[in-house]
Amino acid sequence: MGITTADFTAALETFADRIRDAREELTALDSAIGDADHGINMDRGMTAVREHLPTLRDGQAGALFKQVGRTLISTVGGASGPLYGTFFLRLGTALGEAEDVSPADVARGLRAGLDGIVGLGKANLDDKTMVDAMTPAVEALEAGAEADFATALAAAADAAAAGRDRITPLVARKGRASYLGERSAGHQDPGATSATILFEALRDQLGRAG
Amino acid sequence: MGITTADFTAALETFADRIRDAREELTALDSAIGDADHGINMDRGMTAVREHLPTLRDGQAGALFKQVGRTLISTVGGASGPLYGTFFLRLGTALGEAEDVSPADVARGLRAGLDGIVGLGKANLDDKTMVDAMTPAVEALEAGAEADFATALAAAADAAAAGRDRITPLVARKGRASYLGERSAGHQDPGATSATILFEALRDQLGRAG
Amino acid sequence: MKKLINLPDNVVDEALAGVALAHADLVRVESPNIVVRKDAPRQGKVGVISGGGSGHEPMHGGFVGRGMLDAACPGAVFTSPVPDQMLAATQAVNGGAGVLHIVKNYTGDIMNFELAAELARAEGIDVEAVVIADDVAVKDSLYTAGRRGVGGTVLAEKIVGAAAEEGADLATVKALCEKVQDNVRSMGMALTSCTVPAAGKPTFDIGDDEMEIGIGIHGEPGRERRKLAPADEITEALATPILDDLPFQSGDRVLAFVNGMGGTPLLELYVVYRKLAEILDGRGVTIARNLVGNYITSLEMAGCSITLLKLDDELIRLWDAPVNTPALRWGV
Amino acid sequence: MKKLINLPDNVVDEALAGVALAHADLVRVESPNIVVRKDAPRQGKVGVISGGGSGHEPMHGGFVGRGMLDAACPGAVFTSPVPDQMLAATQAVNGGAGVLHIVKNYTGDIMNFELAAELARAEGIDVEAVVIADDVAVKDSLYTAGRRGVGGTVLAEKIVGAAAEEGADLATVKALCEKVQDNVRSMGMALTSCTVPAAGKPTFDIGDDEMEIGIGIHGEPGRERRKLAPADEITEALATPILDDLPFQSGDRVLAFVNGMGGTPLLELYVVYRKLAEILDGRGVTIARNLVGNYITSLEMAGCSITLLKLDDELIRLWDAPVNTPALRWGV
Ligand SMILES: Nc1ncnc2c1ncn2[C@@H]1O[C@H](COP(=O)(O)OP(=O)(O)O)[C@@H](O)[C@H]1O
Ligand SMILES: Nc1ncnc2c1ncn2[C@@H]1O[C@H](COP(=O)(O)OP(=O)(O)O)[C@@H](O)[C@H]1O
Ligand SMILES: [Mg+2]
Ligand SMILES: [Mg+2]
Ligand SMILES: [Mg+2]
Ligand SMILES: [Mg+2]
Repeated sequence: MGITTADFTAALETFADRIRDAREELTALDSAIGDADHGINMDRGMTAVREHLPTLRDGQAGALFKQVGRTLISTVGGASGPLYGTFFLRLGTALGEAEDVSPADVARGLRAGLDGIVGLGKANLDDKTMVDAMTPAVEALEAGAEADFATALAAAADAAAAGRDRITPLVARKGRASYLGERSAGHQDPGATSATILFEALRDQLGRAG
Repeated sequence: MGITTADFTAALETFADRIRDAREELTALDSAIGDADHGINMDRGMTAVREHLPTLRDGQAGALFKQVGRTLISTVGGASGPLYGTFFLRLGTALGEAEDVSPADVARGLRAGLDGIVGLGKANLDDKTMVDAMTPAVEALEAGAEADFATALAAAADAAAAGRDRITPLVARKGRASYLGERSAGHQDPGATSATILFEALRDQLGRAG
Repeated sequence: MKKLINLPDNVVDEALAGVALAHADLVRVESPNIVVRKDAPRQGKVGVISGGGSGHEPMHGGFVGRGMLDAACPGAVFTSPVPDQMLAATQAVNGGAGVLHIVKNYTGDIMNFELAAELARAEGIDVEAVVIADDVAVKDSLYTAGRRGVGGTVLAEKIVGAAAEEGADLATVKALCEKVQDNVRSMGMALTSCTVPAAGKPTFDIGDDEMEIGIGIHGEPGRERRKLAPADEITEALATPILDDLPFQSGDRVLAFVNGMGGTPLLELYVVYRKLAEILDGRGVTIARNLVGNYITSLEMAGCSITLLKLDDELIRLWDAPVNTPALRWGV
Repeated sequence: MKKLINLPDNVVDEALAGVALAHADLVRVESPNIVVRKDAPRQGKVGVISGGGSGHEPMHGGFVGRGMLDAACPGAVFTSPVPDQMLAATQAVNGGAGVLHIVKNYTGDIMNFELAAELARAEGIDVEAVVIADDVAVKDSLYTAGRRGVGGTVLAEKIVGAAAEEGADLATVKALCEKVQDNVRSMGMALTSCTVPAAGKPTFDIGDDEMEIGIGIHGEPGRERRKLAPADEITEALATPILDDLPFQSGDRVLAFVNGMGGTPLLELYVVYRKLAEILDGRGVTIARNLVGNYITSLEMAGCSITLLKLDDELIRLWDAPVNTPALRWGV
């Protein structure tokens, strides 16, 4: 049997909890190369998402993620609102009406979400954005999801963290950090950091399932 | 022979020098119970006065002090401008055309100047203003000027300093310090401090003469 | 000291040069540092002038123009101007109908304006003076310097200027200014101090969790230091003494003026205004007119003041009358 | 953090409540946090809306009213608003002639406005958008987020609003906004940082002898940190890159806009204006119009920005056209 909507709900709750815990850290990172609001933005959004979860837990995974996406778009603002919002909207659309979600479906769905972010934000690899954390994570999942979902999820989380750290020395070319030019080099990207938190939450909650 | 205009000019130069030296101190005192400008105001005024001194040195003492008063009124502003300005105007008027100024004339002149300040500012003793330093100083001079000018000038300077310190614990009833109510207690009054500097300058320069 | 200035001693002169360049359509700047309405003197019109230390911008220079002041006399920062300035301004705006001096109640301002008035009268100019003393933080007393002139001054200059523009005579204009003074009350507070350019350091030190209640407009400490509080509490702390002092009563119509001290964002002033409106509503006092912004400041000080003026139809009409100055403009 | 606020999360809502109370004659505030011109929608008139994070007051809410914006969408402090706001504002001001979105060039603003525009178009509303990107501190490039939208936005909103008020159609209004964008350039600097209420501490630390050159309007550090310099030098450092970028040439007429970042006294802004006028005069550039004050701010940040707009008769006429908003008012 596959991954249940309850599993996804648990993962979203964990993501919300950890964003709350990382609120100050994410905002501090954004202070250095942005406008000091990424933690505040993500926490505002995930707090709103949390309120919807109870009513969505028993439905379809597709409906769950679409609602999460709409909620983030309507509450976060900034760059991360539309980006994360589109990510979850596309994920939900990819899962569609499916009652039974397989690890391969999850990998396909996350790829669709990532494509949505890239389509909207036009960021390339090495532009120093969340895309640099998400891309290797999704690739790791695509590679191993069917063989061993738990292991693939762990690899994905590690890949996200590696991507997050790999771009720290780079000069940002997208988002607010790009306004700093050379000064953005050497600072960890807030969005890549929140994206890594997302994949860690998926690892810790979906690993048991599937 | 009496006190020459050159003696008075020297005293004014000394006053100007010491106001310059005390500029920060006077401003700091005014920061505590006023608006942080007494040193700046007095220095601006005495700097303007200093420019006139060379041309006035050889004339009458009365003309010298009248010009000093007019200059202070036109350059100082604030409360101290009209007050010190009137003080010197009245002093100059009292000395009049006299070519030869006696210690008694000086005492009478300073009394006239003090009366001018009180008439304009309406301050009573213990209101915590320059009047509390000048009043005992003028009295000391009136008491001893004819007997021994140098000693009387020294007594006047000491009386001014004593008056300045005596009112430090008091609550101000005139000037900006009065707005602070009880909070003005325990702070040294800027104007009483500059007035003491004036009488010390008179002591150090006129003591030799007369 | 971090300021956009050159030499501290030149800041007032350089700023006035900037004002002259930016607002040549409304004012001219003349020696000795007076800001004069471009078309002054206007024959037969009562001239209205004011002045005080610099550092309160836009007051007073920003209020020179049609329907408000005919001239302003800016002194050194926080230092009342010298009589030469008020005399020159009085001469520059005298159109034969006399000149009103609007003087804020500070020892220095009073004395310097008085000396100028005497000199002007000696030249045969008809000069009257009205002293604004609206700060309820200071207890009114015959034995002290009395209350400070603060936010009420801005409202007096607008209303009196409108009457003079309409052709009211000197006695009427003076009586009107006294009427404003009798019906206006203010109180202010500070979150931070400010730095007088020539002094180079903040006038007072204050902790991160402290505020000064009952300040004036010269960067001086207030009547008392309190623990920092939420905006709603602060608004209560300012509004209550004002309301009780006049007193303002149920049924009264007022002009509610929330003023920033210079370093407080507009966003916060509206937070204060919201609470003030709630308080007045609770007391049955109607806000008929309002003004929110930085109009009488203490350099970069963070904080605010509240001013309430009890209105009647005459004051409302004169407040609404056309005004065209650098800082206040409507009806034109 | 020393601010006149209650709960940091409530500051925007409470300030908007204050705006609604203070300016009920000009605007109304509706859910989800939009400031709408009181008489909107006006049939047959092109609607002009803008929006962005809060903390830049008076922009944008202070520019809603006759002759300028029909609606403004304030987001959380320094955070672009959400599409729901722009959709609601677009619906509220649509008088059948279409709606122009004036968008400052920030990734978040662009994306949120685009999402709203799609939703509005899906409802059959004719929506066009123009992106303002006037900050010369950022090199323009296809591979980056490009230049920020700063001071030029204020001028675009005034000029475009005047054309819409005159009845220009959507295509004309859009073309005019692009014309302003093509002819306006800005650059800013900071003496201090500012504190986002929800963050609770200053966005960056800076030494007493340092300044940030090339900042935006979100309290972020600038392109480079330099030693503090006199106002004249700072004015040169901002004006030169602006003049060379367009470039502005001898014989050009410009609107010179000296803007305060929120915590800098007006006195200092006029010191900067004085030097700017001298620099332009030296280059043979004529200041035909000017604006000096705090119009696009970063909370309580101390600093300033300079904006130059190359003018022609059309732009001058539209700049002079009547405007009646909380923050800009003339000709009415
Ligand atoms: N064009 C883009 N594509 C993908 N991610 C982006 C883009 N622009 C910014 N980001 C991400 O968004 C993060 C900032 O989000 P946030 O601070 O919430 O929004 P804002 O920058 O509007 O304040 C950045 O750290 C970066 O990872
Ligand atoms: N009414 C008064 N009579 C006499 N002296 C006064 C009076 N008011 C103020 N002073 C003196 O003036 C001093 C302040 O002068 P200054 O700071 O230069 O003017 P301001 O108070 O206008 O800033 C006070 O310390 C006090 O001694
Ligand atoms: Mg951010
Ligand atoms: Mg003083
Ligand atoms: Mg003073
Ligand atoms: Mg943001």
